[in-house]
Amino acid sequence: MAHYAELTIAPTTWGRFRAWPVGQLFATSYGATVAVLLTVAYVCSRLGWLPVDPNAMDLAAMNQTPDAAHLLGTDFVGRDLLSRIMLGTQAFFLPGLLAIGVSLVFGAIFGVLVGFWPERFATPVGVLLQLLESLPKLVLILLVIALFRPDIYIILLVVGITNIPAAAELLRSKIAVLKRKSYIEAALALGVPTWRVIGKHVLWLHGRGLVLIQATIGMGEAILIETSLSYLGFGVQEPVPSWGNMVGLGKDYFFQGDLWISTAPALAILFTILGFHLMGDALLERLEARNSA
Amino acid sequence: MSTAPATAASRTAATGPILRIQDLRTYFYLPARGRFLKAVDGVSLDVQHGETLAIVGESGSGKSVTMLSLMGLVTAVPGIVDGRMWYRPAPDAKPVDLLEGLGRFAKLKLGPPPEVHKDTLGWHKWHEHGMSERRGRDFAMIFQNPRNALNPYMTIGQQILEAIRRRSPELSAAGAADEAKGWLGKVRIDDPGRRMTDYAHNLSGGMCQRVMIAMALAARPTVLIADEPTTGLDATIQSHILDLMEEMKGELKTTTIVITHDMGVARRLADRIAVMYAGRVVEKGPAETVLELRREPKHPYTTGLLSAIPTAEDIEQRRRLTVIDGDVPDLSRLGTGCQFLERCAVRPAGRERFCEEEPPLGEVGQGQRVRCWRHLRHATEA
Amino acid sequence: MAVPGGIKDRRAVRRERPAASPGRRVARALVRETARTAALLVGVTLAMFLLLARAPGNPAAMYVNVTDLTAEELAAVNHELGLDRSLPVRYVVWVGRMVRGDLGHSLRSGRPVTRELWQTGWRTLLLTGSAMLLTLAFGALTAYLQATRRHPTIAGALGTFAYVISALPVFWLGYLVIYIFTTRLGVFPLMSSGEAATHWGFFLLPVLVLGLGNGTLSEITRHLRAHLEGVLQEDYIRTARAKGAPLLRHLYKDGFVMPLSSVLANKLPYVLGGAIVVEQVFNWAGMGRLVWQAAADRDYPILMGVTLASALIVRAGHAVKEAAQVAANPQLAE
Amino acid sequence: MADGPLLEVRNLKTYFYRRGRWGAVRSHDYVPAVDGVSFELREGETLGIVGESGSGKTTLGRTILGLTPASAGSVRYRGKELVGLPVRELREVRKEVQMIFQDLDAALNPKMTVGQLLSEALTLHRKRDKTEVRGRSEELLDLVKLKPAKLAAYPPELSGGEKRRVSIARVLAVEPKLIIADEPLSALDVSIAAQVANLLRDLQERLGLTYLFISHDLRMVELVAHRVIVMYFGQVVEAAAASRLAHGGAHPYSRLLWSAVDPHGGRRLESGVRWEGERAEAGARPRSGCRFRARCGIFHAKGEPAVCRDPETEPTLTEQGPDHRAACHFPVGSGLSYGL
Repeated sequence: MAHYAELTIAPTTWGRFRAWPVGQLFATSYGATVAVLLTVAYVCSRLGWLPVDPNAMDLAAMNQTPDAAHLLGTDFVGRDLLSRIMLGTQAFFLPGLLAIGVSLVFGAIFGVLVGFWPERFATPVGVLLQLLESLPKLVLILLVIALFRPDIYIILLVVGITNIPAAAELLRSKIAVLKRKSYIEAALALGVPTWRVIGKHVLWLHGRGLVLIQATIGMGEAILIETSLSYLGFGVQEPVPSWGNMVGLGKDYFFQGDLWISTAPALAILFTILGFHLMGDALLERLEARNSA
Repeated sequence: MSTAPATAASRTAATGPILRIQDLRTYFYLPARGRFLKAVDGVSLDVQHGETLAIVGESGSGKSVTMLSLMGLVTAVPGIVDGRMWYRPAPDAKPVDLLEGLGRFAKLKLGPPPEVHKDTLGWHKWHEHGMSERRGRDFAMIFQNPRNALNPYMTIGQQILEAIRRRSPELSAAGAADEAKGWLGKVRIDDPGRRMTDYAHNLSGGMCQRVMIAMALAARPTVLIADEPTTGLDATIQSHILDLMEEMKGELKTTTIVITHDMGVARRLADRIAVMYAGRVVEKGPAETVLELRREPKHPYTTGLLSAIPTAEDIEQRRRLTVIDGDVPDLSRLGTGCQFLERCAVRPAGRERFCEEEPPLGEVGQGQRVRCWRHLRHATEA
Repeated sequence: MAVPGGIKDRRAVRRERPAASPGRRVARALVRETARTAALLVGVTLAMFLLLARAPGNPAAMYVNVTDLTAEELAAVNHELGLDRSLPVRYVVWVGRMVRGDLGHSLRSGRPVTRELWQTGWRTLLLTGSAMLLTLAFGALTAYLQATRRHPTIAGALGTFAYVISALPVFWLGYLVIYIFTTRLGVFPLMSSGEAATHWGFFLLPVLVLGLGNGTLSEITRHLRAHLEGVLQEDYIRTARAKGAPLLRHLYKDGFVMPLSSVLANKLPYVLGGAIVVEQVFNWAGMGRLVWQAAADRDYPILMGVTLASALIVRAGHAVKEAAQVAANPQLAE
Repeated sequence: MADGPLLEVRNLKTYFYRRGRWGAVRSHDYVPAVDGVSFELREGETLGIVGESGSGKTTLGRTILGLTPASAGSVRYRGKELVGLPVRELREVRKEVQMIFQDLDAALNPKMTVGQLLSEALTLHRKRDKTEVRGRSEELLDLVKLKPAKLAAYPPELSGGEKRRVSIARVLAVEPKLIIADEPLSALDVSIAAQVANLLRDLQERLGLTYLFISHDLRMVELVAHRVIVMYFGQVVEAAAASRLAHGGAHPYSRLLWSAVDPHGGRRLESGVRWEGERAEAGARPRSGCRFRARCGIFHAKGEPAVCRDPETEPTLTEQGPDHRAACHFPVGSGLSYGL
């Protein structure tokens, strides 16, 4: 028996925010906390504020499950897992932002070109974008790794480039919606110069939401790719910690029953990517709800 | 809950109305504003056999939601919260309440602030079970912008055959196809054979609407509901569609409910007219009395709607239209009292204070009812 | 009225020719798709060639193990392979040889690349294909339950499961599944032994892990649900309900065939990428492990071969999508 | 500048060419949306443009404003040729020529408040400080009978009528002389549409505006317009005073249009004139000679005379009476037709 009652007081802007469906509310706030925690962990690791020296081997406390001294336990040579996990964020944080930046900038350029002047740019840009999408990311990356043995920045730059089509499509479909509602034509007819229509009306007013969506999805993917590569032994090499190679190292112990060494970094991956997926999907839902309304 | 006891149904003559809607209420909850949108707030209507009732009203008057509630197609939450719908399949049959059992799933407390307890899922399962049988057999519907209302992925023929098969499954494939072509011919579509294999995007707006009409009538419904059938079509096409509906009315004598905002359409098709405003019926009666501009008694809103259509003299002298002031009512902020008060130009002299209280839909002449204190004694409800 | 009225009538006029049967429309779409695939493959090979040309080390390494060759032998090999001629000519020769099926020989095993691909390729296709089907099936079921709101509890549970499992790292998920099924339940033999490769269960686990854990499940479910909810609000669905017609018959083309086919085309590359990781976890002798090995040993011919094969698989996904969408939607290939 | 007409359109053509596979223009495959339209518009006058969907009336409006490129012909505003004007100069003209769009949400970006929408329009051509913008915005809202409190509202919160009033206020902010209104009333309810129609006439009298009023709703056009031109498939078939057409125009298409409308009198389709509108509409659309012949009763009744079909003798607008011209070889009421 669902219960509906009218409120006597009109809801404030907080009310308007609270009016979001519960699912989206939880998803966005959880995603935001994950993003904050990740940034804090990254900044701390950059500044060296880690609970324990990540490379110090405490041979007395090998394979320990979480306890007072080591909040997330230790690995098979006694190194503190929590510190290594915080250090592991360096493997994908900045490269991830780089990848997102690349996909946003070029995505915006191609999105505006195809969105505003489809007759001229649709085919040439279309072919280029389809080319970028015609290969699985991991295969392309393995190819680049084999040829150039690049560091993680170049690898995630490649990931950023392959995300350009997705970002361009997100913006192009948004422009198509704005055209169908003839916002753009009305602004031009009023006399607003074309560059300001693109800059303010389209990119600033309507593009902001897309940036956040592309960032959350992009960061989620960057983590997935970096950890997979490190697990395969191509990304960050031992002893430098990456969540991927930490899980890989714990493999043998996993099957002897010491699950914790692999599971701690795996859970870190789980909760982080989960945060980005939930927030990205919730924001996408908000975007689509307003488009159709 | 309305106090209409079950006996009210038996009190009416043996051959009562084919459909009697009593005190229907359909609410939608708006979480952003924390209020109910009272789309239908106590509507009572009845339709006699073979009659065409036109429901006239502007957007937000609740006319479409009333019909969607009748068909059980209301998807918003909480949806139907109160009311009864007595449906009599044949003139002498015993009326059946389509909303029977609503009490078990929905409790409505009217007092300000209104409160609703509803088991939406339970009601949906219970109501859907009953209505899915009647849709396409007892009731059929025609919609606005016909090109979108036809399935773009299925050919015209498949869609009409579906309606025919649902009504008479025993027909052979050839038999059904012939009947489908027959109906296409009846609605004046050229070369029915070839049109069967066409899709909705191959046809013009007018032709799509003819297919819709053929599809609805092919199910031989007892009640045909047309929701703004000609809105959005060009004037000439609109006129052709209205001719066709008049012809079908004469030929098949199907009971029809037409929903429109255009008094012209009501004039062409309706035997009786109900005018709706802010989720309730403000006037209902025979078409002639309702449509006659200078004939009193009449609800000020109906007068306003009629006077919004310019006459030849208005055009001659380029006179300004006599206009209903104010804006369309916000259904989530409806106050008590007469809903038309702030737009009413003919405040009943000496009876203003009555307008603080909502007037009932009182009888003012043979079969005509008006919801305005100018014509009703305050105390009793006729 | 965005498009001037003329268009609608021109379409009616052009309809004099009888509407092409679905079969012919699909054929036309497939021809167009192969042409586009050919054009894209030229693009892919060109990109690979340029990458290769800029790569450190000697291009001859493409064909022969250069480490133990003297200068003259190297010059002779270069001449024989035509590596000393201008870039465009070398590209044409290279592609010419490729078209005839000669992708060179694997530096590690010496066997021709085409045979290597042939032996491992079908396993990866099998794994990726069934995993993709599993993902689409799960997504479609969950989306349908969520969109129609009939069984909110099951829909909620499946939705949460989708989010959690697609956030989990697939390699750790592999460990967990192996650990549970082998050491704990002893159902499947430990995959290290050879004969395990034939045991049917040995195939089921990787498909399950890749199908659910490839990281796209939550996004696919959300996309399908949002699309389905949009379709459920379409006018013609309301007409179908008013007609009392079975909803699924009106819903399945626009609600399922169209989105599922476009998801197949967009997400196949991700699943193929995930296959590389899963094959590594399960020691599954597919193209994924082959390319992993090749990347480690810088085995260029194999890398080129696998890249081409992946591009073909991805384009095959697009071809399936075009065919399905043209067959379903009469307006598409008018 | 009251002597010459404010706007002069001479033989304007706008063709939409379908593009081939690689974007090349296929000159034989085109849609003649506007096919040779000429008319004049004096300052302070309202010219109604009437026609069914597909008659090219909206495209005509967009072509005059330069939103859609014209293929041939000329559009002179105050004697200045607009066709082919570079964008910078076109923006200068846009200060005086504005457009109201059919879609209520068109000019109202949902992310900006009404206040921001008005201030953007106000500061478009002239720098103004905050107080002047605030004051002028409130004046504009008052002009369109909206309360100043609406400045803080976002467009999605407004009702249909309020949205239309805000879009009119936004257009007035640039102090235009000529407003092209494309179906301004069709998205509104009857009572609100009547209010906005009266508002448009008040503004015309108060600000000396000139309107190009495009609509398929003949009743509203008759009320607002001084003169009306009837368009069919890209061409003007009749031009006359609104009241003259209300009593039945000379061109058979005008008569068909007005007879289909059902004002008070319930004047149904004139009996005996069963236009086979449906079949002709989907069938061939002639591109030469009289465009209307496929649906014209007189043409069929007179045994399809060659003069209507022959491209050379295409009917042109000929005088039928004082300020009344029609493009038909057998104009109704001239005794030539069989007296409809």
